[in-house]
Amino acid sequence: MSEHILSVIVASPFLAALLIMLVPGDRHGPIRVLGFVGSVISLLGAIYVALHYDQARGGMQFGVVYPFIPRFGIDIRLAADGWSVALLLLTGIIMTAGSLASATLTNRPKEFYILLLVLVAGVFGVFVCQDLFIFFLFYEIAVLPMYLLIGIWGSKGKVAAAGPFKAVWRDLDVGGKEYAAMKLTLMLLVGSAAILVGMFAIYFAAGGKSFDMIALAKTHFPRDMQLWVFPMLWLGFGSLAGVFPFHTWSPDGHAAAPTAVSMLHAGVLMKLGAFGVMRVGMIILPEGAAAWAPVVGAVAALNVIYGAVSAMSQKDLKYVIAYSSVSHMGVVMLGAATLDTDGWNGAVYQMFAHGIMTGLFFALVGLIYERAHSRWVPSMGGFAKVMPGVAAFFTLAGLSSLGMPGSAGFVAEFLVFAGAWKSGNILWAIPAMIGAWVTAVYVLRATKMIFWGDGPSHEFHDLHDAKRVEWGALWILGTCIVLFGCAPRLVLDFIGTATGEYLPAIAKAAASIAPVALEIVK
Amino acid sequence: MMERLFFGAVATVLIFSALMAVGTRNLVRAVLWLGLTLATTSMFYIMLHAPFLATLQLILYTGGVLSLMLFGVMLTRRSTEQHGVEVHNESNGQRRALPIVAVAVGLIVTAVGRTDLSTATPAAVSPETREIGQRILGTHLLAFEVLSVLLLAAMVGAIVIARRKDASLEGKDDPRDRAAALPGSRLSSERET
Amino acid sequence: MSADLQPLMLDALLTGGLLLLLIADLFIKDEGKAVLADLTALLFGGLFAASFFLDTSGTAFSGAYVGGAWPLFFKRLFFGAGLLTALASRGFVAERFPRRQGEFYLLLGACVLGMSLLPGAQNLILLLVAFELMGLPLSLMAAYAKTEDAKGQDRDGAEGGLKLYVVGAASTGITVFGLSLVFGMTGSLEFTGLAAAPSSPLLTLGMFLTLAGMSFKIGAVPFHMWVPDTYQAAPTPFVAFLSSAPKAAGFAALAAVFLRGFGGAAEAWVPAVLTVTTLTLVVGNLMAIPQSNVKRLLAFSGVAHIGYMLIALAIGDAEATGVLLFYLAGYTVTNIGAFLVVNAVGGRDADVEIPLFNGLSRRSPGLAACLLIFLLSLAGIPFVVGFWAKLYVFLEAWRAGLWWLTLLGALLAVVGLWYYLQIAYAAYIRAPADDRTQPVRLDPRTRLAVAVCLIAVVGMGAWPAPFITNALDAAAVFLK
Amino acid sequence: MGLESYVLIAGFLFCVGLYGILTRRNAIGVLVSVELLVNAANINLAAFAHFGRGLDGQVFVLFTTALTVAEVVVGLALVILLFRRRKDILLDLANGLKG
Amino acid sequence: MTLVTWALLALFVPLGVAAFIGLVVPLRRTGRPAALISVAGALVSLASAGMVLAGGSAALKPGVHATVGWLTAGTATAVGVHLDGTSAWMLLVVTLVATCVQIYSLGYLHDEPPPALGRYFTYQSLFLFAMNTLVLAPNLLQAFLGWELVGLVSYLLIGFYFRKPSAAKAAVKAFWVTKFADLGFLIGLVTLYAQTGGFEWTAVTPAATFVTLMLFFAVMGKSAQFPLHIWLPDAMEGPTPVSALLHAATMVAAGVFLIVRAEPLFEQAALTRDVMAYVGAFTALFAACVAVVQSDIKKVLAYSTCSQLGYMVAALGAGDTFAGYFHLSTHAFFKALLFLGAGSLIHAVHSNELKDMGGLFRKMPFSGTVFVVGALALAGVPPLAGFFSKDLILEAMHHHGLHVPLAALAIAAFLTAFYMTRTVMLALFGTPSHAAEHAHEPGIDMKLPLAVLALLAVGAGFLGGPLAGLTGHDYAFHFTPVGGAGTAIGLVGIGMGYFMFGPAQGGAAIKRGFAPVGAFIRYGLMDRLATVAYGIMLAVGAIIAWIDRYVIDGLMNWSGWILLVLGRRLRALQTGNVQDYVYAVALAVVVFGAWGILR
Repeated sequence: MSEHILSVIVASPFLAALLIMLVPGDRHGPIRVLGFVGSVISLLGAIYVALHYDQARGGMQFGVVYPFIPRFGIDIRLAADGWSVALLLLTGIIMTAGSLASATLTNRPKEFYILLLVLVAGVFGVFVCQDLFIFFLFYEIAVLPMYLLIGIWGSKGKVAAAGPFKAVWRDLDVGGKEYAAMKLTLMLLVGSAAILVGMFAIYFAAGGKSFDMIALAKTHFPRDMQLWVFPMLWLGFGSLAGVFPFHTWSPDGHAAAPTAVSMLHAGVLMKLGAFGVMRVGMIILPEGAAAWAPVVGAVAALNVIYGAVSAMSQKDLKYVIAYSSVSHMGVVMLGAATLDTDGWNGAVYQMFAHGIMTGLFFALVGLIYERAHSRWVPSMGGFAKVMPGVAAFFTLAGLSSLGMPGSAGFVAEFLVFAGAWKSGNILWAIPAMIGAWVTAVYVLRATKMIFWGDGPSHEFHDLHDAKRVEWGALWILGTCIVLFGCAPRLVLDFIGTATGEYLPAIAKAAASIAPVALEIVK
Repeated sequence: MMERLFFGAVATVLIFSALMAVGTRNLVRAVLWLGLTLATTSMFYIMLHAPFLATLQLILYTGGVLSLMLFGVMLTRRSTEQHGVEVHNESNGQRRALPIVAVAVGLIVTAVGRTDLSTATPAAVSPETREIGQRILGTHLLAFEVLSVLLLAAMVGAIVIARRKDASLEGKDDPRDRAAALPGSRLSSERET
Repeated sequence: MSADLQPLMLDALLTGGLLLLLIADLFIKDEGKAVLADLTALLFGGLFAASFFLDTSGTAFSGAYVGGAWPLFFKRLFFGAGLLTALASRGFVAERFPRRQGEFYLLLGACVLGMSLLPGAQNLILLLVAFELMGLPLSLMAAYAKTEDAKGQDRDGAEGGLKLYVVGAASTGITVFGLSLVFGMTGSLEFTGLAAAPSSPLLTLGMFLTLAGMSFKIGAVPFHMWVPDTYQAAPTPFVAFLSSAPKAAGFAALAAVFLRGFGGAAEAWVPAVLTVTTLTLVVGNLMAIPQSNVKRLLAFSGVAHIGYMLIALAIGDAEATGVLLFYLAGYTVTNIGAFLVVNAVGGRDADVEIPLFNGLSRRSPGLAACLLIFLLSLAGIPFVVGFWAKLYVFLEAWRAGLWWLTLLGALLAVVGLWYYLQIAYAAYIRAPADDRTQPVRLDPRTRLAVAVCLIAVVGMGAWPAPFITNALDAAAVFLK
Repeated sequence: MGLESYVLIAGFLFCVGLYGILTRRNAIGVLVSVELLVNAANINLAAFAHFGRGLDGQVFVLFTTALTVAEVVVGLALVILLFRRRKDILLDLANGLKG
Repeated sequence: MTLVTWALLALFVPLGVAAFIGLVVPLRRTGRPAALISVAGALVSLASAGMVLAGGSAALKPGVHATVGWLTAGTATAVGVHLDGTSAWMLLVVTLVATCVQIYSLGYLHDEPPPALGRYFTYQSLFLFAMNTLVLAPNLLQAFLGWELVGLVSYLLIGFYFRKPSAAKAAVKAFWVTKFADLGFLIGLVTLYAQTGGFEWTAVTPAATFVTLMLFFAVMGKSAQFPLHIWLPDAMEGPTPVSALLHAATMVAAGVFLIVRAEPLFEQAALTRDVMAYVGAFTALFAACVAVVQSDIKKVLAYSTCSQLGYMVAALGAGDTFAGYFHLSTHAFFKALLFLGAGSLIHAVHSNELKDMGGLFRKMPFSGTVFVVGALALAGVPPLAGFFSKDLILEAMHHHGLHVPLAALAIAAFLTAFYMTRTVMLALFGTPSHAAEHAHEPGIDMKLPLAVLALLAVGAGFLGGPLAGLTGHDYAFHFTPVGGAGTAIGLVGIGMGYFMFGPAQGGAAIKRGFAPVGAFIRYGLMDRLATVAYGIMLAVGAIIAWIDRYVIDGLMNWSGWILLVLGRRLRALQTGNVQDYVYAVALAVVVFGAWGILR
């Protein structure tokens, strides 16, 4: 069992997708159940992994290798370290909640679940894959279904083209779901192209024998090569992590996407990007990472505050949350850039915490949208009267997003700030902290505008609170926010195990290298 | 000296006739000018000690190609009547074609000038036609056979393309009737349903 | 003599088969001529199968033709393409020109024969003749439409065919003139003899003229302009063929002349090829974006693919050539598959516009899935063959120091996805038009052909190792 | 006469043919021009064969000539087809496919 | 049971109650049972706090420390309880006031719909947990957790009447302002962590000045020091018991408590202490001035709270921790008393406005009496509680030579007495308004807490000695000139107030003379500035959002569009004329030929 548990986790959504293919498209019940079961099996697997992961031993566990293309040294290597454990849990939780949240979907659920499950299988794969090439494959599997998911089940936001570029923007159908899906896919694929280049640079620099990431991490690469490959990986993966200025797919994409997809995308998929930067970029190329860290951190700090400020003036609810994701992913990248124990722990914990938080957010936004048929915040008001449960959970998610103690968000942000400060990068930490405060401003403003005050107006006549399985999604995520906010060590210890193993090498590299600007001058 | 003069005369005729072939506005005349070009070329062949080629040129080109082309001209003659103009071989786009051609001429002159061709001397003995035959039936036998397939395919293809009309079947107005008459054609019968 | 014919066994069988076909055509009544398609398919299928059993190595006709793994790889490719085309053409041909079916398959066979002789040719004459044997039937088939067409179907067939012909004829003239100079400067018609000659301006001129003339067939920019027009006008099953196998043959010819013949003078022609490559990549991809006619879109996308393959050609060593072969194989099955789906969906419509695909996933989910996979393969998405093909090319480019082409190619691959997704978007996301809600009906043979393509695309994507190994082995003749 | 004279003349002939292809509106006019191209190549080949490059040049001429015939046959068939469809054979009017 | 167990009980019983009544939705929606459970929880908490204190100073003096690793194993980022005199006393004060307020709320919120009542008591229990978390914090990290949580509950309780736009606005404003100030706490924390690797109260670090300055910034927000006081008056939108508990007695005093707790850190930072002294004194004076012109009884008390917090901060700035801490305790009692008393009055007339009251003493003798007791205690009339602590503060200022702040505090003392007298006169005496005609005493559930608090307001001053012993300070009351002067000033203030607002209604000239000043004060400059700042922020947000869409995102759109346009342009080359195609071929041939030959 133990050695195949990772395969089970990755395969079960795939299998569920295959089974769903056999079910006639009009039988929604079995399809939903299959989708849910597929996700739950993965979640249970993730919990199994968490329970059986030997923290004292640390390192990669549950390893298994399936040969794939030996000629090029490509094998399917699955193994989990502390980071993987945390992120497997996250994905399991989000996917389970997501499949619950999409239970009300009636438009072609068969295809929807198939794509969703394939996507999630890719996500699981990325988190446990230790072969660079297969890592990339899983990454692509996770990214590509998004096109159809948004294109078919997406919705159009109320973003009208205006101003001097109206004609051009209309020519491109800016704001439409086709546009959003296309932009997302294309931008992420540009990122993929950069990753591909970086990946092969690594492969060849290591002798072109193997894509084994563990072996690659032990290889020392020439400094010049690290200096140019790292930014490729950073920007490549970063485009998925929403790194400025490659974040622009995210608001449109999230806004257009259906609920479960937004949940998965903001909740899990964006983490793949940050995870890739750390797992591939920083661990395999420590000197490149150390040299570029100031840039990465500065951009991340910009991300935090830029995303927050942008979110503040959005009027479409989904855009608010989407920009908040951009801002929070900045926190992740900031933590990664610190190259510090607390910073890294914080970064991974923020992936986890933000995943759950934003999952909850998008689930709620989906609920509201479904009932109100509008995402236009200024038109709302007083919803708490008719949907108190939704209001409560929305507030909870908001509190986590602004870093309220007792919610998972606090632990993550605090660790990241502490790490940034410790690593001497006060100039990143301050904007990031201010960004966190701006988060408080826009989140509470949105809460106030939607739920508080008089209302709801006649326009919203069929509002009602969450129902049946929807409660399931909300409770799972809400409980997780509080649970992991109050008892962070449940996850943080796993993360710390892995961080403790990877960081010394990076610290050594950091000590031996000047920031990239100086390197280039040299 | 005589040879040079002769060469000059032939070359002049060759180029002039070629120019006329691409320049004259009457298509029939153009084809005839082409015939002159091809015939003049055979003079070159003779000068180059290739009598077999010269013969071939005269027979195949002047006899074959030229008559084919004239045929073509005749068959497509109706167009000129419809357009109401007797001259039906105008040119256009000379203004943009000329620079390209001028540059091409310049290039060829340059290339020839820069390449040392003076060391090449004419072969002492002119090859016999038999040798050519041996080559064709030796190394190039395969190519020759392929050529025959090519000619066959070209003929068959040309006929089938140029044939006026598929007589009985396609004479009917509605293609669906035809299709219905064809048990092998599922595509069409399904579409009707 | 029998030993002499050994490398040409397959071609001889094909020739024989064609003659039989010709004879059979005379004896089959018009109503039954559709069976000729099956005979042709059988012929190609048999040859394809036979290629695994017959030993075709060796030398024939005093060294004019050399067999072995290299020509064999191409032969399989051509026979496979011929088989798929014959399968898929049956319904179309039988419906549109019922009395002229035999000739169609004869032309197809002749074309395949020319192609199949190309890769093994060792001298310029055989190369040229085989090249023409491939080229002329293509023009004819492109124009293979009814002469009088009251319904307006195939109204542009003649124009498309003539465009292919005119550009082709001009290119032939240019090629022949170039070859004459090459012959003059090298004194040889054998590829092995070409390499020995000293460099001279006339030789360079000849080389470039040949390059230009031959690039026409593969549709490299700026010799590509006939491609979209011809694709748009020609019968779609035939376009499936035209867009794939002749490209491979063109590459075989280019490889023969430039890798084998002028391999030593690479510094003279590689920059030109790289220029053409860049142009092809950029123009092909850009012009595909605004197309609304699916056939034109795929035509430009095909041009773009030629650009990727040209990268491998420009690198020119055995490994890159192997990658080129793999790319060709993957491209062939993908493109044929895509065009067959287009044929099925387009049906009788003269112009296959993107909106015709609206709601395809609801009308025919299976067909839509096939289309999606073909499109993804064309776009180079993981797990389908197109991905590996592009990937290998990029790898080779990187290895050869052409990193900028890797970058450009990768970026343009994204642009590629943009236009491919336009079709996928229509098929999957838009609702079907009111008058087109019925499933698309496919005749069983087309279905078989699409299935074969699908299996190949997915199979080669899931397990590329044996295919790339085979391709690398086939290209081992280019080992320096 | 030296080899370069023949090559030059062939070159000129080639250019004339090229000019014709580019400018003739009538499809048959273009066919005529293509003939000039091939003819130019043939002169080259014959000249080179004569000037020490071996007999293969002449053999090549034979093949090109035959090829040209085939080409003309096909070309004329297509022209006739075009004529049937459009009632004229002016190439610049056959531009229904574009863009 | 050990002290720690009692402390944990005091800490977690309210949390358990909050979770229970909060998550068991049907229970919460029944209202009153949930409220009773909450009260019971508070009582348990109070009893536990009492047991902790009963453990005696002997056990508390060395301090009892019990922690568990929170973020990591080990003590660096631990959470738990730290018990010593300071925290044990504060625990008692908090639980006591909270219990009183909860019991009071039973009556005060009697008319609320049951679900709202359940929600209210959930928040109340949660608050008790949060406040106790802060009070018992073994290190700054936990203090921060509690600090933020009380802020959260404050937000929720201010927004209790969320249907009311003004309440909603006040809630978010309170949260934003305090959260902004909390950035200081966060920065201080991470600095401390970076410097010492932990969050100890007793840390020694060269960065102490910076850390304490940052902490003080947070205190300014939470304890409503100028200019971050702007949220507190608005916070009166919450129910009155909430104002009593959070915005008078306990939560706003958390800042003071923090400084008391972090005394070792602040001792290392002379600059911070000076800043505190001046800011505190200014706030005391400023808020007192504003309180004079308020017409809303809760606003008067709110500004009074600001002012008194200024006293405490100034005392801490002077370095006399005990003075500040003592005043915190006494203030907690009498200000809670005042608010609850005011609540009674408000309850009776259904209005906050002083003009709607008047003559209530006769109708509501009990409430009136306790309110007057509270007012006198606040005014520093001996021997009520306020007298002793205020006396101590003034003396400390004098002792440390902080004369300017001392003067400010003295004036503030005068004003305090003056405005309290004014309030008492306007509310309890004078002409009754229409509403006041029908006022009547509240029920026993409201009277009982009032009585308890009144007793404490009277007697808490005498607890100074034991409290000093408990917290390890020296204190014995002795009469000093400064203190005497302060008391005298207070008495003058009372007199002045009685003269102007008593039956005599004198000093019309003074009223007229100060009218422009009053108008200026009412203008609320800082509030307006904050509004402007908010507007600017939104504008910047809009600009950035525009840039994001049309420039940053535009990068993508423009490049896509350029490709599209390029593609369309290139289409024009595909003319359809085959000779153009050949032309392209010829052109390429010529160009390549030229390249090859001329190279």
